[in-house]
Amino acid sequence: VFSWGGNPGVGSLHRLRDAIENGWPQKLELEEHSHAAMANAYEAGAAGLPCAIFRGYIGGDLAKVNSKIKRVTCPFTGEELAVIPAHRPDVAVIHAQRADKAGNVMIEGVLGVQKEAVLASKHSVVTVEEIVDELPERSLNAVVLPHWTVGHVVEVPGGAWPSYAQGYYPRNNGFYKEWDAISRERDSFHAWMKENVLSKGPEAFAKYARKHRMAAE
Amino acid sequence: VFSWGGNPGVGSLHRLRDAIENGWPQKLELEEHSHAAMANAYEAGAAGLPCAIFRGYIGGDLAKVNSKIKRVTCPFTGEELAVIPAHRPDVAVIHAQRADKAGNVMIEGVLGVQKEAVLASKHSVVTVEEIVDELPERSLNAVVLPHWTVGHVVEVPGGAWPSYAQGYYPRNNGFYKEWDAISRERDSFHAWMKENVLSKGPEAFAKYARKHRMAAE
Amino acid sequence: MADYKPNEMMTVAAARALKNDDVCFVGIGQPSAACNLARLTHAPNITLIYESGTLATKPNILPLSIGDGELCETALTTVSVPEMFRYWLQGGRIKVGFLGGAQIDRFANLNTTVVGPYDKPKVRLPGGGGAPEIATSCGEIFIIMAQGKRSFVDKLDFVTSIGHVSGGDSRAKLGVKTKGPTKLITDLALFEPDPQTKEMTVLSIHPGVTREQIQENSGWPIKFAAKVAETPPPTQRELEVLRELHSRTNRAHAEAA
Amino acid sequence: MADYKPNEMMTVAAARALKNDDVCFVGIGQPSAACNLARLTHAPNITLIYESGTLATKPNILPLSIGDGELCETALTTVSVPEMFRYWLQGGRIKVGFLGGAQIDRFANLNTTVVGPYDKPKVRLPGGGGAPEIATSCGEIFIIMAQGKRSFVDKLDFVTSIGHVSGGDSRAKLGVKTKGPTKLITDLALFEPDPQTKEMTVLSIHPGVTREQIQENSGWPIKFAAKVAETPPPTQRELEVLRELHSRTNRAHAEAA
Repeated sequence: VFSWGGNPGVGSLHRLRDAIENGWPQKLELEEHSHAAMANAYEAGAAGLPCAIFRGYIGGDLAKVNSKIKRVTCPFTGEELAVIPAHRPDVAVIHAQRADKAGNVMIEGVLGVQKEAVLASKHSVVTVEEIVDELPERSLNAVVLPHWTVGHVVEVPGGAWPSYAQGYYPRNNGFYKEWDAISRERDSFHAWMKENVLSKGPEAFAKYARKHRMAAE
Repeated sequence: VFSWGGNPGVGSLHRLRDAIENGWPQKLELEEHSHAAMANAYEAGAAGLPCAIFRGYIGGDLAKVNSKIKRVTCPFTGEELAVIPAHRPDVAVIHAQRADKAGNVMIEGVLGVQKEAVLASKHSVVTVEEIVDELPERSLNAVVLPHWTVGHVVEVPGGAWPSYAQGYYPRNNGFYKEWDAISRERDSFHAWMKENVLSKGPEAFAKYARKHRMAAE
Repeated sequence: MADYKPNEMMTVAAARALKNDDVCFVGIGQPSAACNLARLTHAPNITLIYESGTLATKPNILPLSIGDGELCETALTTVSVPEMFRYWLQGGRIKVGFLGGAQIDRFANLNTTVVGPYDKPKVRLPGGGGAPEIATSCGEIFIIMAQGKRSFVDKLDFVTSIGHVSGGDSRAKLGVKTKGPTKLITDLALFEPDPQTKEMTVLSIHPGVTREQIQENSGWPIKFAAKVAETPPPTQRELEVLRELHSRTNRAHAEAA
Repeated sequence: MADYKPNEMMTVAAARALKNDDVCFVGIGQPSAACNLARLTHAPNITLIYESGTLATKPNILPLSIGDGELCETALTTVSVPEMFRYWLQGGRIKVGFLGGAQIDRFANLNTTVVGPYDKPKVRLPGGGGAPEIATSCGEIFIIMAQGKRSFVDKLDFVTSIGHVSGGDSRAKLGVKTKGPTKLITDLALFEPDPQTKEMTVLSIHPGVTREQIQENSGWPIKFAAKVAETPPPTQRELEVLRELHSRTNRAHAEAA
């Protein structure tokens, strides 16, 4: 279930292409949407609705290749609108700036669908840059996920790397560009994965990510 | 079009009751909803949709006396949902804390449906406590209506009186209680209106409201 | 034992029904007093939500209106009203909803719309507000209402929000998955629905109140449980906290216009 | 006259199409460069919106991704993505949407999904992203794309987002009330839709480019307007601002992983 699969500003996700074009390492089952549809599907999921209506998918081919895209008629105006199922993931994993000890999570910056993803999901894991005693002085309308809506909170400093955490460290755009070369061929991807992931535990990432965050301070 | 017509925490709106019960001074045309319906109707108006769907009006009598409340079936789950027309007022009038000289309006506190009301309406007037050169340091996700979405901005210090403006002055709950007696009878209401509104211009309110705001500082 | 009023007994009994880990949708008036009494006594971590959008608020004084600044200033955060009704209420994130009304029937259906016919009412009440969806979206509903022949009626003039509809499984048959009214707290007694018929049944009578009084103040023949308890009277501490809360509130609301 | 590349001419021509009071939905890459060039030259008050939720942003360097922190820090405010697509895009509050694509046809329909059949593609492209609804919800659409036989095709493999569909009133017949593609800016020329047929038609040719070059780099017989102008070349200032923007951006993105 996706609406865009690329390396932003760089190009293709080569491993995704290899899977779709060549079925390697195996075939993928895909449900393709537009961003507007995904945003509405998460919103409806957070709102406890079974489906979302919006003005979209007019004239294009996506509705022809995705049987989940249907039409509903507004009973007041007669306008035909798109209707799609609400998105209710089993698990949402997001990264945020901070949580307090009770588990209230505060998010600031580019919000995306992070709040909706947590609210729409059956289970959720939130990694944060830091766990604090009390949330800092904040806007009266700050974006906060109250503790009883969050499954698990884990402190992982630098946990967004190679992306960024607003107010902590910037996006490592260099790595996104390097990833293009690493992931282009199966061999180079395998070698990188073996060296950096498969033969190491999560502590290796934790150490590495923390170092990158520190460097930005 | 309303979902609640009372004096919050005090009791009835006597003039509204008189109009509905006795047709005085004239009959009113009413379209009655629930809060959830109104909130969804404003949201759909802001979102440019012709209608809103939600889980509501189950079993009660409101749907029997309001022909605008219809049912639509989710094509994926078969669940019946309520559907109502989007709310698109001709004019929205709201009060906010501040705007900058370009007309960007910043709102903080109990947001209600104020942002949605402005976005859903054909025209809008926003009164503010103060017009500033630049909006102050604020949350990255502050609630701001950009200038090109706002019709008119007018500086009216104390303009929310007898209600409150978060960060400027508190709600005058005493006046809400007094209003109960003033509005209870047609005569007392008329006398008050004549003395305070009909025989005075808007300057009188402006002066009065400004005084009340100053008193709170 | 301290001297206390029936109204205080009602608020205290309602407060006791709340638990420390509850998430409550709070209405103005009696529910607000009960919820904050619970928070200031046995349930300090209770999450209170007002429909104006304030999440996890801890007001020092009771709000007069649902949108009082006090609620916002002491909240974890405040969301817009569309978000409140979509993500929070409809999203199924509220465990207990508190309702009151002008009229109630034996199945705890409520009327806050009109007395008399809808088109030509004898009394036009403020209306449903959030109640129609609170009644069906919250995990369960507590109702707090003083008893009287005009409010406890055999047949509602208008059903603003449903309780157990016509009893039995009639609520579930409408497709509603939440429990509905599980407690009705009055100035005289505590009612719970009969497990089968869903008729509101007296489980506990407040001290000094008789079965006859409960019946006299109701418009239908009241059912009593096989074992009816006596409600423990308010403790000294409960009364003190409640009265301090009310006097703080009255002082704050008394400022001249 | 300064020396410049076709790509720079394309960005400059696109920037010139924007006005000071425009409200633009900006895509990453060429559109982002053009919009910010406009903002840094003749349109200082232009409102730029990125689909990540940033309203009225003024980035000092071009973002690599739609969600770069730079966009948020320099924005009037940042809203959630559901709000962006509901209140802002679908709400009809965006005047100009900028799109690009892997393939375009004569009616400015775009493909960013697949080359080859959908189920067994020769090339799987990243996908539609925001394009399907940007194409129908923005007041009008500007398209910026370098020309070539593989990208300017007679028939798209997949219609990701519509332009003028099959020409004439076929777009309006789908119930779409917005204008659709009003400008197509390439590295060779500027196209606008023919008022009747809606086929994209060359109105202006960039300096030094021939009609033959435009035809050779297209998969259908190109229409030229009755009067074809020569695009004014980039001014010294336009080139300076654009090159400074790119070099600031490259420096910022060059940090080692």
